[in-house]
Amino acid sequence: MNHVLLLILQSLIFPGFIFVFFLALFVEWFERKLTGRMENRMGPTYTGPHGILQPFADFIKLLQKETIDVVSMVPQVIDLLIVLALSIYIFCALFIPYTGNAVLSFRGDIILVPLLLGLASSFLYFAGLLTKNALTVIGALRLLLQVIALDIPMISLIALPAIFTGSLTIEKVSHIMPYCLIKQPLLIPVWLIALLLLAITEQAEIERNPFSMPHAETEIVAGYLTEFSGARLALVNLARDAQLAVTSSFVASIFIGGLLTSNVLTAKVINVVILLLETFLVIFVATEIKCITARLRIDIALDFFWKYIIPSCIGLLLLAIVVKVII
Amino acid sequence: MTDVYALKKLALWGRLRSPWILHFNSGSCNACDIELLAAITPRFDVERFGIKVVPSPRHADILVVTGPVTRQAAPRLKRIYEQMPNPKYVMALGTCACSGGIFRGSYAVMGGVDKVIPVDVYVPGCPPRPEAIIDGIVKLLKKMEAETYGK
Amino acid sequence: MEGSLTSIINLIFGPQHPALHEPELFRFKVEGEIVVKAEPRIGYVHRGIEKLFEKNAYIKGIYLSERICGICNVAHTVCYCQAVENVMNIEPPPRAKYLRAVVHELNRIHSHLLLLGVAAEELGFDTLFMLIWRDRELVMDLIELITGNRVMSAFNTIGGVRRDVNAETIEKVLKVLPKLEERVKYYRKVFEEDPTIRKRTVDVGILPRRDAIRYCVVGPMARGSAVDVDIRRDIPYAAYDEIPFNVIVRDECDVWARLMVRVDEVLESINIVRYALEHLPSGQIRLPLKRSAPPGEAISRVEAPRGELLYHLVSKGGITPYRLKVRTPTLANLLAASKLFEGHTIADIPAILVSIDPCFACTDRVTLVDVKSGKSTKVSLRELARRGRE
Amino acid sequence: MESKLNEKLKDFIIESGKFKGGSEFFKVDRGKLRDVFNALLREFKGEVHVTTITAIDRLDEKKIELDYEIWIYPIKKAITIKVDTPRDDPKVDSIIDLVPGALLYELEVHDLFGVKFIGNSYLVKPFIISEDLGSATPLRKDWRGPSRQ
Repeated sequence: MNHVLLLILQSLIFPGFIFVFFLALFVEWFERKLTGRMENRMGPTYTGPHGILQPFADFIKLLQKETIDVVSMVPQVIDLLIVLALSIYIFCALFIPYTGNAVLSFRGDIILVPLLLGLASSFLYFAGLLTKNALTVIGALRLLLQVIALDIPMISLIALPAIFTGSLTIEKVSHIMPYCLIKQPLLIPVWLIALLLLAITEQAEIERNPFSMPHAETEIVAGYLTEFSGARLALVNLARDAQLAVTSSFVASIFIGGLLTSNVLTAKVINVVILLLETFLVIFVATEIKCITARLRIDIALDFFWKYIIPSCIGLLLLAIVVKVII
Repeated sequence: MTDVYALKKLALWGRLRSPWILHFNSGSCNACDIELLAAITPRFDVERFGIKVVPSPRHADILVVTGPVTRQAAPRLKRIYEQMPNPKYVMALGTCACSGGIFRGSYAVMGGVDKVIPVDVYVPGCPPRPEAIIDGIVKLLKKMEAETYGK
Repeated sequence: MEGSLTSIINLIFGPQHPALHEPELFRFKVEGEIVVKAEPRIGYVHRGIEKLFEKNAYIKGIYLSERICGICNVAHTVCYCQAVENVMNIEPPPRAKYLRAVVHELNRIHSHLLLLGVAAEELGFDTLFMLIWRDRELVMDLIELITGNRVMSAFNTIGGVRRDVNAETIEKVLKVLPKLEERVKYYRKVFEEDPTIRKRTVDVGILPRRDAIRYCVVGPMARGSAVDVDIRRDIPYAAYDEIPFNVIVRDECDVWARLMVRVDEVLESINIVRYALEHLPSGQIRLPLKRSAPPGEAISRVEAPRGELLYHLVSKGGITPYRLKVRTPTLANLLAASKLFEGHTIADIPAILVSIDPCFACTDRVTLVDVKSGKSTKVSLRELARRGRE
Repeated sequence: MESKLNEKLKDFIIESGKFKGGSEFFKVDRGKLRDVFNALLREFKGEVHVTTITAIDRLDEKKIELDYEIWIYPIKKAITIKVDTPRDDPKVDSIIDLVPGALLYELEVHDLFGVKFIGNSYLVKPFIISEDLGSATPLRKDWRGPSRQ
């Protein structure tokens, strides 16, 4: 009984809904501030200390705004899809070992989480698609093409830590990843190349420049976001921030990891700090890349993925297996 | 009772801290438009105040209209205003948008923005400096605040 | 076969669209991502200015011409004042001519930097947009210093200019110019070398020289297509006959070439400003103003930032013009531009659009009102283009 | 160069002169407009740029004057070809098959002055003019503005 109660509490508060909510808002602030600094601006400044409450203010405001149902919409389905997407992100957060121990964990969750993340973002796009706007249709088409090209490199990259550590559990991978590299220095070059490829692939996964085509503002207004308003927009924005936060946490935990295994409270707190720092490192890199590139065209991007990224990802996977076998 | 009051205060805080603007050019000569654009660039950087220029009318709180309203743009302006979710505000940017300015009396111009949609704040100037634009938004926020407490 | 399977989507750009800072409507028919047809619809910014000119005195016309386009306002006033001066048979003093050239070039720098920034934004490169616009503020400061206003300069008047510069101002301007030059050279490098920008602009929207001439394009668009034309050199006005400068011509004919022409022109303009301020003749800055003009006709051409600007003034005596025709550069480039879109993807639309530097405020000064825009009044420019070729 | 141009076009020129400020104009017969353009295009290998078509409503002379402002690339020279057409029935030959770039100017003049360009099948009225103004020609001198509601 206690176990169930704990699970409910965990999924509601930490690392569930409340945690993801604030993490997502903080991530948005972090990204906006960083973008601002890169662009020689201040970014949000006056809403809370250093503008830290800006995304929260935006959220509060959007909640109060009128939510317009366009005639062509099926509002119930759209709302359902958005809420589903948001809950999937929160669900994914339960698999990530923020404290060193994930709330939910089983053998193979390292494959499940990226799958769920992909599913959630396609839910958002379906929601956009249902608004039946020519622009959202184009945005959704672009996303579809991108997702197809993205699957193979993403899965093969995620397979790398699993091969390195010999485990399919996120929790376990995050514990032993760095030690694994220290013990087998031959893996380090492979790991570095993987990080490079990951940096590119993640840009596409989280739809940031140079792969922001699905919601390219100057081309197709705001892509699938165009017709959303009010609370619906607030939730979609939140879901997008949660996507960034959870994806980055996931990537950080399996590629960098290094969490303590001890069950003492201080160790748990240290783990949270470590993983959040790593998460923000990932977001930092992603934002820097976003700031120094222009948006590619979808055909150029696909070309790039199919011709270079996918072969090199598969090659890297084979290389990793070979290295592992030799060792 | 106090809880409701606190909630209301929070709601107002959110609105005041996050005015998202949509820009519509109803026949302007571009001078106001570039000054509005200059307001989001590093020297003026309105994002500091949470002001954001959004691409879609569905996302916007404040409609910033520049230029005299030409006959051709008038129905479009009306439609965009209707697409915006409530509560919504309109800012007439530049002398032309305020009154029709130098183009008043032309057969192709309806006059100021207030001939077509209700306007909440007027920012005169040809073109207003980015500082004046920020000031206009601040005045509009004060108006929002007064409206809430007035009720 | 494929065409019948894929559905054609009607994509409407504007009148409110982030890629267009002005309300114009473009109707694109797209198949998947490929544009098969582009139809521009102008007229949203039409304010009946040509008719207004006929009602207003010559002196008021200056302010009206300035407000045809806020971005290239100096080009408009220079052109207007020259036309009126020609009809009135007066010649502005040499100092005024030099000052006109200075402000005209500062205006060109501001306009080109604005465009380059917007181009970066359209390509999704927000950082570059912000940085270019930050440095554009330097020019805005100079314009404010010399003319007293950031955008609308109200600097030129019939028979000269309205404000003089003193040694202190000149010194200040000359101090800022090297800073600006250094930044522009840096941006030149960015546009030349950045792989993402090159991927998006090189070989996109190719307008061969022959077509550029047939479709009568002007300005940087023509010069990007290897057409060697620059009114400043070919029909010198203001002080351009005394100032040395190069005309930038590139032969790549694509979006990238058009952007590079503008970058290089900014560098040229900086040199012109420097030269003009260093060789500023002394003397008065304007002649006493005449109110009325004798009958006569005059044509005035000016190289505005976007290309050749033409004013045709007809006077029948009295204090108002009988007819004033304005031909702005964007109208000339529009026909060729709508042809360029075809066969490119949606993602290329903003890139091509921005490379013609559309200024619809200019384009519409003559055309008329339209209430119902969705009507079948549009002409398919593609058909026109095809017909023109036959 | 000037003499060469005069020479080439001498069959067509009714009157020639200079505007104030310098640039030259040639008045030609309405029916010979296309011949003039053909001659120019032949002479300069097609490198002829039509800057604009200015229409001037000469109310007291009962005619509409069309000024084709031309820029010739090879000799870097601007000239103007003037054509007169009666006010009641303004008609002139279209040149869009010779210079496709003139299309928008023809449409514009057609819309604002009601001048018909024979051979231009894209003339629509209203082109950019509003539906409610219908067949109005707002830049004609005797047009008094849209009827007040």
